[in-house]
Amino acid sequence: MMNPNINEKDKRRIRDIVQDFARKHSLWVLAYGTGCGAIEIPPTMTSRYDAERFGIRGSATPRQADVLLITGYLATKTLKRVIRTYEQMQAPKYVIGFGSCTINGGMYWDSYNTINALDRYLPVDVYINGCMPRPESVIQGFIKLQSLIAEGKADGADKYQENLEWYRENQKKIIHNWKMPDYNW
Amino acid sequence: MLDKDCNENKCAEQIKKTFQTAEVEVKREKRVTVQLRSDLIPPFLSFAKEFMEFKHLSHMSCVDWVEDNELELVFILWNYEQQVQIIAKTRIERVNAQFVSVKKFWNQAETYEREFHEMYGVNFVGNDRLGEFILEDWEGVPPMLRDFDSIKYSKETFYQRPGREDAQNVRATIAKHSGEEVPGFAKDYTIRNIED
Amino acid sequence: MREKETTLYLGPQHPGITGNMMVKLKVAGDTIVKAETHVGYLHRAFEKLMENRTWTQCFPIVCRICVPEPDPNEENLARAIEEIEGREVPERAKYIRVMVLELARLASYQLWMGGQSGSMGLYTMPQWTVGDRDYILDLFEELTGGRIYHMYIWAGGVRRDLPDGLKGRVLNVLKYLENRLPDYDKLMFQNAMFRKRAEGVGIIPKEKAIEWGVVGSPLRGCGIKHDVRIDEPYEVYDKLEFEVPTHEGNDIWSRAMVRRQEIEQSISIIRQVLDKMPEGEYYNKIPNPLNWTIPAGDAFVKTESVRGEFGYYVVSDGSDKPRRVHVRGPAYVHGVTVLEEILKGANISDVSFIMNSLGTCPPEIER
Amino acid sequence: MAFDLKGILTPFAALSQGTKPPHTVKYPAEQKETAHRYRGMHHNDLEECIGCGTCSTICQNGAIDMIHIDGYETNNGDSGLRPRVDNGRCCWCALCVDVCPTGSLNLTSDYIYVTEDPDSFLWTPGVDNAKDGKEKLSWQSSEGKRLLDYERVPMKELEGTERVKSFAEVVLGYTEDEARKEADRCIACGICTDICPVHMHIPEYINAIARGEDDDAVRIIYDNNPLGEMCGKVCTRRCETTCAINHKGDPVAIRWLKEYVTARVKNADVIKEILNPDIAEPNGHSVGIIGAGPSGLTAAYYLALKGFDVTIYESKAHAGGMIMYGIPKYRLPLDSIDKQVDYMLSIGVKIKYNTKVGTDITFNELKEKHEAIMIGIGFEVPYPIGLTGEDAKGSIQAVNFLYNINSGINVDIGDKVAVIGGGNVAIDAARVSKRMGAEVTILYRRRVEDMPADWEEIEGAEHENVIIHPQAIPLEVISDENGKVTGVKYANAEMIADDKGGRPRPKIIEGDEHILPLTTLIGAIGQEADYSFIPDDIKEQIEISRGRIVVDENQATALPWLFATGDIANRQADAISAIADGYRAVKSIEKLLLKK
Repeated sequence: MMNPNINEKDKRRIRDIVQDFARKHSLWVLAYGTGCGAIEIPPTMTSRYDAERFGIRGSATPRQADVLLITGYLATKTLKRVIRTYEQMQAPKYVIGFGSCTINGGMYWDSYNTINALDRYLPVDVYINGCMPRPESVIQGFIKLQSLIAEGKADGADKYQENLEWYRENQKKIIHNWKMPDYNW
Repeated sequence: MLDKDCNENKCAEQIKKTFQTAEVEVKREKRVTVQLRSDLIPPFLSFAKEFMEFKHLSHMSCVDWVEDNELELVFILWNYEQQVQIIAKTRIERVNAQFVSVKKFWNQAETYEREFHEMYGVNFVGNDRLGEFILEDWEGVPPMLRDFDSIKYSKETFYQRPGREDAQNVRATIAKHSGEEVPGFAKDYTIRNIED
Repeated sequence: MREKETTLYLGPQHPGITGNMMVKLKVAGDTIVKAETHVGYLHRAFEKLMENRTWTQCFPIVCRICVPEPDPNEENLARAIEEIEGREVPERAKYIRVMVLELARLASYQLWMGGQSGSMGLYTMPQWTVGDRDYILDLFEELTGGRIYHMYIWAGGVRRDLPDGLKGRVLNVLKYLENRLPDYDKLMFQNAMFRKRAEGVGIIPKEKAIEWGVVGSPLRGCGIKHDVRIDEPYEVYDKLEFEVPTHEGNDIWSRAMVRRQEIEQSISIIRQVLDKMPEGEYYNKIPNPLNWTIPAGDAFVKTESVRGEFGYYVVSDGSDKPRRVHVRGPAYVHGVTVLEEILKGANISDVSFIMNSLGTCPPEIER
Repeated sequence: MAFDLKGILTPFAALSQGTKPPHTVKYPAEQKETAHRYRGMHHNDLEECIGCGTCSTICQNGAIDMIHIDGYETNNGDSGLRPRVDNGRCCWCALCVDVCPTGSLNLTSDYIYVTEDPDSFLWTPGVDNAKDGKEKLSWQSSEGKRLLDYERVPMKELEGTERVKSFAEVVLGYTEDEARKEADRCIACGICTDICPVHMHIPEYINAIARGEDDDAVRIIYDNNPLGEMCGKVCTRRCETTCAINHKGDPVAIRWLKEYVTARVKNADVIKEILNPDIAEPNGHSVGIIGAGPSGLTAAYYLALKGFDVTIYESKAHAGGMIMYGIPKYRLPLDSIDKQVDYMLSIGVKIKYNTKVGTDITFNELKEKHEAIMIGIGFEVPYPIGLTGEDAKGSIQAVNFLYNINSGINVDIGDKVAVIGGGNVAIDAARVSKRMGAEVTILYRRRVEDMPADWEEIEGAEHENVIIHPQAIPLEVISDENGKVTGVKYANAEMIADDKGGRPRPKIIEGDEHILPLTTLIGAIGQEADYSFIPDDIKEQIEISRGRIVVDENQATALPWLFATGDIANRQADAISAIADGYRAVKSIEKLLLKK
């Protein structure tokens, strides 16, 4: 565990560990169905698969949410809203990409209106395989996210902050009419 | 008064009588297809709705016949009483496409017209809601026109994840192995993947 | 004194919105003066994509047009192709198709009950209905290999025969759902709160309904008895006995009651189908899918989905790819012009309630 | 609305649910088993897979790449490539599974894969789940109806009893509808082209037929085979043995389709009209070809197209070589050969008939006249059967017999014929004899499945009531006092395993000897070439090994101006290999003379 070569910056303090432990057990998911994968969210959240067992539950507004689910394809028009939504969320915040569409375009790889690779526009912490992912896969994705949080590796939001320019460049390539407030979180 | 008891044949008769230039065909039971001059569409729709009880606008469509340099507008009407479906078609110029709005007959036609304006570039005179509908900040050719290449656009605009460059073409691999030279004209008959 | 008008944007990120769309409201106080729907957040250009795909390749993608009830899409495309091509479908396949469509209808109503009650704050209902819907999805998984996207109905029949013992399991699930109906009634349909919020809200004028293009349960909720399954029976609906429930009232309540009764009808239809289903072939094989061409021609086919008449206009130019596939979902009309019309004068808090009752499904509007 | 007390109270009935156990699937502690046809991740049986790439073709997501995997090389019947699925594209529709011609690609019940790395979604089925993929197969093509058509459109033939009455062509040929339907079965993977000696563009011309573009199909065929119609009738069609569809069904009838599309062209003029050949200006170089067999004709055709002055020297009165004289007319009618040869003549090929090199013209004269010479004389001298008494009257050789029959010379064979041998020539001789009204028996040393003849030919003979007597070793030809054959003595044999691991050998069963009464005995155990026309000094400079002239991969002998093709240069002993030789020789000659 104690690696002498580790950077001072990377060293996790007890406070971080406690914080991350608490965070991983209270994941509030923004209720925003961006794509067809959203249809598996109700079964995941309701009685049959009951994701609340993991402290996962819905949240109505971005300000209160911790997790943004990109449930599949993102139309360019939605991408703009998603970016805005993500930027309104407060850190710590995480993004889960659902299924093929977020990875390499999925079925809509040749559509003129959907993006192909989500990680060019938003930092993604976890990807779930499937088209669409079953509730078990979705829960597995959350479990993965929880373990990344516990290890302090779910640092997508930090990456976004650090590489904001690169993200902006990619985003603006798709969104021509960029009229949004600056990122200030 | 016009015959209320119109099955598909009687419908066809009625249309022929009223619109003499129309090409009317009974395709099968309950199906009537009508080809009309574009300026006859509004009177036809009005006639069908008011006098033939085709109250329900099932659908409106637009088809790009790029090789004829024409767009085809399609109106699909349904008569709930007689249970007959009319597909009325007309062709309009593809360049600077223009047509008269039919929203005065059916309010929902407005939505179709907004869509065709955006996707095919058809200007519907009399519809004041034309403009951005589904797309946002779209520049260039209306995307549903057949000369717009979606694959090319997607490849140029959206990032393609690398890592698949080692893919090989089966036919080319075998030809290379055997030394076969497939002549150019034969290649039209080589079955290709969707991306090639 | 006239109240000051403000503009309120409802969505696209809003928990009450059915799907990813936005309604721009002009409100005075909390009364809506004018509503404008904004769609396009889920536009994937299916129709364009299909023009690049061969006929067989279109089947896996059409089901994505409507997530809650994908099967009418497959059914429509298959039937349109069959009509243009003149392909026969084996009798058994027709019965299987009806079973799939009715199961999808049930699953979709389960989801609707959750959504409709959820949109008024009754959160127990989705816990029950969405949970129970999963049993139908299990049946789908067994029959088609997928929970949500089935890719099961295709031109010439269906993809696989019924697995052994599925009939019994379908009947078990139907029995279970039937036994659950009284629970749903008590919690939702007889609930005073639901009645109070639903009655007299979201009224579609009966005399305007057909002209506005209202179809499906909203039309039947105006007391007008039209249903594609009886108007123009497809597959084997003409050989089955079922009622088309209607309800006078023109409001959310009557739409809900129509749907509630349709659940029972669907269960009865599936039972009849299982009873009458003949043995035999389930698929009339198409030629080599790699170079399968369809003769030039066009067809408009429609299916009764949960939201109403679901149409496909398919044009073939004789090649191996469609010239045009144009999808007409009921929400295309319900979710734009009709919604805009009936939101006038409604209360802000009723917007998502009304949207739910109309079956507004944005992916179907913009595709 | 009035106060609704009941409506307020009934919802409380929901409380009764509190007593029921939850139906929650407590994932991950418990995992619900997926349905038996669930569509999860792919698995590919790498050994069964032939890399035809049909999965990749049908994928509407462009998700499947064909890639090289170590340990799998391109060879006959296998492209050496294997599919890799981009799970960032895949939608698990399983079209790839239902279309897979070998059934190697299936889906498994595995579906969970969660990672933070978006670049890790390339999934090579059968490699990435090599360990347990096969046990987890879920959605399988074997369960449902496959998307491809596995049954061949049957070829109509004359009835066996009808056939033996005349020399009419046995195979009736596909009608247009049948041909379209049969051609439509092809998945155009191209795997068949590798084994074809000529490497014809098979998927392309089949697809052209499927689309109704028959003229284009003819053009594609003539691109590297000017004897397409002949091949359509008599080719040994190794392509069909490697056809991808052959793994689970009947191979595409490549040969009959070629026959259909070439035979429908009425005459040489129409061929010329369709092909509209681009004949180069004369380049001043002259080439001499000895033998108008398949290889000679092929070389002559392409050389003439390229502007060479080509002359073929043919010892007989007709062009075609073995295909003219060796193949019976019920398989390859005379007018079919004439049509193909006439077309060649029309584009400038010259043929000198009845001109035997060595007798009518010397080899050295030829060498003076031409800058390059190609020999394609074939094997025409039959091997003796090697039995005592084989010089008897009525003991004849199959090639001579077929030659005479095809030349219209009457041969009296009587009513009881035995043919010795098991190759195509033997079967041809037998079936011809049958048509002449004789009762025919084939005596073959080994089992029927060991016979080198095509199974279709063997079957055809059986349908025509030719008696095939396998494991029969002839011992002696018996003749009467006039030296006329009266019978053949043979012994039955049993098959014994070969110690060295070779194929089983026949061993005579002692005492099991019989005499078959005969009027004619036909020997068909093989042929060789006659090289006597080649001057000794040239013979010394080239190498002749085991009856064949040794050539390199360009058909060149040790002498730069001398080329050899066909049976005398390859061991395949079929027309299509000869055509391939001729085609290759053209390139070498072009290189030699035009310094290209």
